[in-house]
Amino acid sequence: MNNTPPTPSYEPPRDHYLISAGGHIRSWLLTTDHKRIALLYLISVTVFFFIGGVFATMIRIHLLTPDGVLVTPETYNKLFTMHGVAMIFFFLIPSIPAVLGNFLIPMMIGAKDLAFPKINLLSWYIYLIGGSFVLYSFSTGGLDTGWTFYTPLSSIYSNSAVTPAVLGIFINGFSSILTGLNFIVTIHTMRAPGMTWFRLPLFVWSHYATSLVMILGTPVVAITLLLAGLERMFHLGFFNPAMGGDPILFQHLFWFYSHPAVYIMVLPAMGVVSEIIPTFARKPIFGYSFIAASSIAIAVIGFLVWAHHMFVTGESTYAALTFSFLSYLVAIPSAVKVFNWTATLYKGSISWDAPMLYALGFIGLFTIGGLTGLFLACLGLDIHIHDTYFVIAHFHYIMVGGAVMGYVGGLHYWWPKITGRLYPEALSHFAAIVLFLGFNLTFFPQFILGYLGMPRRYHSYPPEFQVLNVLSTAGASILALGYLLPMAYLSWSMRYGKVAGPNPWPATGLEWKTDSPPPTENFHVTPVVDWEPYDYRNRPDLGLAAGAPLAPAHSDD
Amino acid sequence: MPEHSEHVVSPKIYLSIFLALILGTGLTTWAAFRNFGPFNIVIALAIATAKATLVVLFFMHARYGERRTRLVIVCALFWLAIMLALTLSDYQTRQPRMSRLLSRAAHYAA
Amino acid sequence: MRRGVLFNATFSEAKQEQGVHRTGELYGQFQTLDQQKESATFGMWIFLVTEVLFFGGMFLTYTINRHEYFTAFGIGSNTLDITLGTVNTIVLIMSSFTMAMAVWSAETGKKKLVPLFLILTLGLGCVFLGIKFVEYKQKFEHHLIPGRNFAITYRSSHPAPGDDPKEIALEKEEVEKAFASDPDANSHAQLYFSLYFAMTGLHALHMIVGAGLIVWLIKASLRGRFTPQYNTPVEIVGLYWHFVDIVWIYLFPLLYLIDRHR
Amino acid sequence: MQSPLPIYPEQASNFAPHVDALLIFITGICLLFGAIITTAIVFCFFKYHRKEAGAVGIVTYEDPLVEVAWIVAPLILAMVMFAWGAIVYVDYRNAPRDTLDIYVVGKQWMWKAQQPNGLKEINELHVPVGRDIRLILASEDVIHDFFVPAFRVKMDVVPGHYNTMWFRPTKPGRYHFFCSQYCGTNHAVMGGWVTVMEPTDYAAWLSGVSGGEANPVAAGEKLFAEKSCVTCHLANGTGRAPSLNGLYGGQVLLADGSTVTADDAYIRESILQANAKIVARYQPLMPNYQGQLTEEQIFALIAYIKSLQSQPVPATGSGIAPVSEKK
Ligand code: HEA
Ligand code: HEA
Ligand code: HEC
Ligand code: CUA
Ligand SMILES: [Cu+2]
Repeated sequence: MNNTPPTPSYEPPRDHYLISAGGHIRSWLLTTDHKRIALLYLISVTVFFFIGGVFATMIRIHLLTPDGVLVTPETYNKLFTMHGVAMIFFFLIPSIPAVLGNFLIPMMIGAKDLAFPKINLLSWYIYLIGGSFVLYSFSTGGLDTGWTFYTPLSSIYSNSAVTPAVLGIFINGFSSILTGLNFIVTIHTMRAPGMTWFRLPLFVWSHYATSLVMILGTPVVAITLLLAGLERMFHLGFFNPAMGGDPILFQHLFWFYSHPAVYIMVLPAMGVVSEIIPTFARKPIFGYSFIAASSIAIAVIGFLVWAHHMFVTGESTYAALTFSFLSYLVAIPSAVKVFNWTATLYKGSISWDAPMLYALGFIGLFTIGGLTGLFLACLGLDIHIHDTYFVIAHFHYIMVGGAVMGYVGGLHYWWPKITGRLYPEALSHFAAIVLFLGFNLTFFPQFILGYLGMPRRYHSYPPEFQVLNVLSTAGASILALGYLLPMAYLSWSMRYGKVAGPNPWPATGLEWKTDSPPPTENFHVTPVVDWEPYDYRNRPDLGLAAGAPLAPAHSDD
Repeated sequence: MPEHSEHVVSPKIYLSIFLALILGTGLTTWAAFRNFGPFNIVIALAIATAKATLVVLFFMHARYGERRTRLVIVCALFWLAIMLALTLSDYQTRQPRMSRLLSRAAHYAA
Repeated sequence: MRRGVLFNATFSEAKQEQGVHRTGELYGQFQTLDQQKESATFGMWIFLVTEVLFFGGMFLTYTINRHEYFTAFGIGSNTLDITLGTVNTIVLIMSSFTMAMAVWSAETGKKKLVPLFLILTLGLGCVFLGIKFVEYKQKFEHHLIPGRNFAITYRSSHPAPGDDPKEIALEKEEVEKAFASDPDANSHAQLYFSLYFAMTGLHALHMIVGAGLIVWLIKASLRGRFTPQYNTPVEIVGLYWHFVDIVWIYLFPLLYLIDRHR
Repeated sequence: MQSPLPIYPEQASNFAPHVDALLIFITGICLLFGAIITTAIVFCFFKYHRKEAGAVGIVTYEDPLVEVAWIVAPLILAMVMFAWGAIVYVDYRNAPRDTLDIYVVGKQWMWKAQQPNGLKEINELHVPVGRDIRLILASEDVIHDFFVPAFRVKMDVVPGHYNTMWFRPTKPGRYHFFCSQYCGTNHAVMGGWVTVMEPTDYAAWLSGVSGGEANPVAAGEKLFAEKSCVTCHLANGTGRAPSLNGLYGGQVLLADGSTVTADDAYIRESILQANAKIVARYQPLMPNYQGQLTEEQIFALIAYIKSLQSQPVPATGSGIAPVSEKK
């Protein structure tokens, strides 16, 4: 049912990055090859996704009845905190950048590696050290402050293992910073001949924007959490009102990073979608420069809106007005992207491959998530829905429905490049549909719950909220299946999948001009780029029809 | 200036910058012991900024460096300014005047 | 508009026009030594951006609290030893100067001077840290380490034998005045010292890292590694060192010079 | 009665209709955009489904006009959302004059409220319908948040800050209130009920139930004597300290020439840290009561000082700035 060209039967390349340095565990742990490091990240973020996922499962089971069925209040509080910390800091923030970005950015710009391969490996180790601290905290007393670590609860009152967790996140911050630094330098200085800024794939543009946020925001959250940790360890008073500190200052500093951080999570997914859509619609993306510019705009304006998380903390009315206004501005570049993706479909030649299903799922769910952000940014409305399940639904729509969908879609899309093999076709369609349906069933009811007034972080709730909670839990079990399936068949395909060949879709990016899996140095000869991005015309090398004439809109340009 | 990071700065310039920095240090210490009212802090920061600028421009070669380096510096300052300005804008416009001074009371009441 | 024309000059093409002849080991990921050097320097600059924001978070915390508790910050600041502070500032500026000279020596091929200037820099850095240590020790003796034993009044009520009685009397008067307008001055002075230790502590940590890097440079320079054709490591460590100096240029007036005139 | 699966909670305050109207307005716009995008995607998905293996799409490049159109249209709509939301919010943040003030203290994990006559409630709040109610919120430990879904209002309760919120109940009944800022173990059960009563019932309730508790004005008066405030603050203004008659709500001229409004926060500060702001023409004699009064005692003192509002203000010896000196 998929009309990809009949693939000739390929032989996998004799020598490639997975085998050329040997298969010894040492050759992996000491590798400086960006592709291998990407796989190390793939494994470690998956572990954290599982950990976070198990916590999520327990949360949902617990909330089946008003009084909770599974755990004590203390434990419940630890569950959602650890769920949030594992998912945000150790899964979603590194997921696409450190896995797909690491693997692809050098290949997409025609470089042999990132600018600083050793630092790249160092980032991974820092991630592991940070992760160990956090796991240590989870296993000795847990963590019950909420992922936002608001003081003075976290710095004075909590009895859980806050200190190691805070240190873990502090350490992990440097992993993020170094990754961002590496990307920025690489994109500036390592482009192949002919790879101009406006020939960069949009995936690279979005990672450039992401890296900006990483290097400009992460240091602030690092120092903030460090100060909170010091306050806890040495009874200092930066944020402790009992000593004259101001808890609201902590929130300012925390959100100065953590709002932009949500764009660390979604921009890379937007990059993935911007690659998938033109490939499977077989036409250049609509509004290339607008999509590229909107990534940068999101990264910049995203820094100006953070206090929209604090509309009811008692921040000044003027500040609230400013931040609400700016929050509406940041919605515009996202809108530009959504419209341009949709317009790309027009008159395309659309295949129904799994990555495309994920990408379209992303657009739909991200749009819902993003639009509900407009409810939250609305001052009058946020008074009511702040800190309710409406917020929970909003960000899961973007982060799970959007970013994770994008991540899984990207994994499917580049799986043949990474492993040299194709995933099973029919199963992948099935999984995409299960995910989509399960997701909506889980999180849509939460919008209603939230508006009805169910606050978040509640281990028990008034009985009138039960029906919606049960629906949500039911959806979560379907959703879990939707994640388990791809995990299973992707692993299976590494060994048994059909051999993919260099360019199975076919796609126009540089990464598809080399073997699958690629050789250690990525390209046998340094590529020279002399075509515009996503151009399917005059590309006999792709084995496609010559391409239709230009649409009139472009002919006068 | 050629777009080149290899511009060699002569030791004479380094020496004069060094002396200027020492002078600045003396000046700022001197000024701290005078009463300029609210301007004490302004003067202190102005001198510090002047000193920092000298270091960046000459010791760190930003004056001779590439455009890109200057862009990086501007970005750093710009984002720092965002953080300071927007946060302080909240503190400056809080209304009614927050009684943060009274913090202890709540603590004692417990 | 044809984008291609405007943006066609990419890095690798542009670099070929430049005539500097470089030597040194070319790492596998790079095409040319120019590109390698450019990446390293650019990378260091980006790193310094993150440092600006890292310290920026603390400066913000400082600003807001100083504004709120000016009196307490004033008495806190006045307990600092201004002589040591000023000397340290000068020491650090000097070390920045010798660092700049080390870079210059490398760039102009004065192979003997490179290690000399680096050792001077390292020495001055150590002097700075030593003085800092003395100051910390004083604070410890005067019960000015935040925590349970913190007492801003300690020194004025427990003068040590060597203390100048006039100074003690002055301090006592100031502290009393502060308490009159801010009964919580002890807490708030503690806040000042929390910031003092956090800021100078992290600054000192940066110095220690920098000192380690300089030791590594000294070793390499003694083997004559740095030449006009190859001196990137000296240059980027220099950038880092100057940045640490800049942080101190701000810390000095902000921490030592609050409310000195009275 | 509500349907088994309601979409929004009961509307029981002046804000509820506004917030719900906002909800409907924004939902409408979002549905419109959602519908356009979904339809377009689904349409293209089937219409342009690839029929032969080698087919490529027809190139359509961006048209700057189209791009501008879909930048400007959402922008305009977004600005409308912003403006409308802002109007509701500004109204919410600025309480009208002449509110019925109730003090609410949050602590791990309970709510204590104090009615104007000193009646104390725990995890309950009684208010008359149709009156503008202002809650003055204080916390004794961590941050909490007072949230009444039926009123569509919430406000964080931050230690070290006095936050206020206001609303006008419009419908008698009993409504849930929640703690909506995570505050530790029992955050989820830190809630209770707001009871909205007819004013007559409310008055009856106030006088009926208030058995043991002293009226805060009376308690404050007692404290005023016990803590020897009276020794300095003589009503006729002849003491060493300004008369507090008529103080509340007025403008106080300070020694540094500025004036402040004598609101709750100011009075509180004057008591706890007397020397932070010195009244013009007075010496900084007043001792700091920091640490010697509980939150509730402070509330009582403030209530008492408020009750002096209607007392005759002496011509001299009051802290109130004469009209001419007002800025
Ligand atoms: C990847 C994550 C991500 C992303 C991308 C976003 C994107 C946005 N978020 Fe979200 N948000 C979170 C993750 C995310 N958020 C999280 C985790 C929280 C809770 C944190 C916590 O407290 O634990 C949160 C909380 C949160 C709040 C605070 C709520 C509260 O606590 O009271 C607000 C308030 O303004 C908000 C707003 C927005 C807005 C306006 C956007 C915008 O960027 C969205 C832009 C997108 C669109 C608008 C859709 C596409 C546009 C169209 C289809 C055209 C039509 C458009 C118009 C008419 C304008 N978010
Ligand atoms: C990237 C971020 C991310 C992701 C992917 C998710 C994924 C999910 N989240 Fe999460 N969530 C957050 C980020 C995320 N969440 C954050 C930041 C918070 C706020 C925390 C706070 O308040 O501090 C939150 C809070 C939160 C709550 C609110 C808790 C509360 O406030 O009381 C709920 C409740 O339903 C929830 C549910 C889920 C569910 C069902 C999923 C599902 O999508 C997960 C599905 C995945 C799996 C289930 C894993 C794979 C499958 C298995 C491992 C099966 C095998 C497992 C078993 C047999 C047990 N989340
Ligand atoms: C030793 C004398 C003294 C005592 C006892 C005293 N006060 Fe005062 N009070 C003053 C003086 C003098 C001023 C004016 C100077 C100032 O603002 O500090 C003042 C100012 C005030 C003000 C501000 C008045 C205004 O006009 O702005 C309030 C309110 C107040 N006191 C309340 C109290 C309360 C309540 C108590 C008891 C718990 C108390 N005082 C006990 C001397 C005293
Ligand atoms: Cu109190 Cu949550
Ligand atoms: Cu946000």
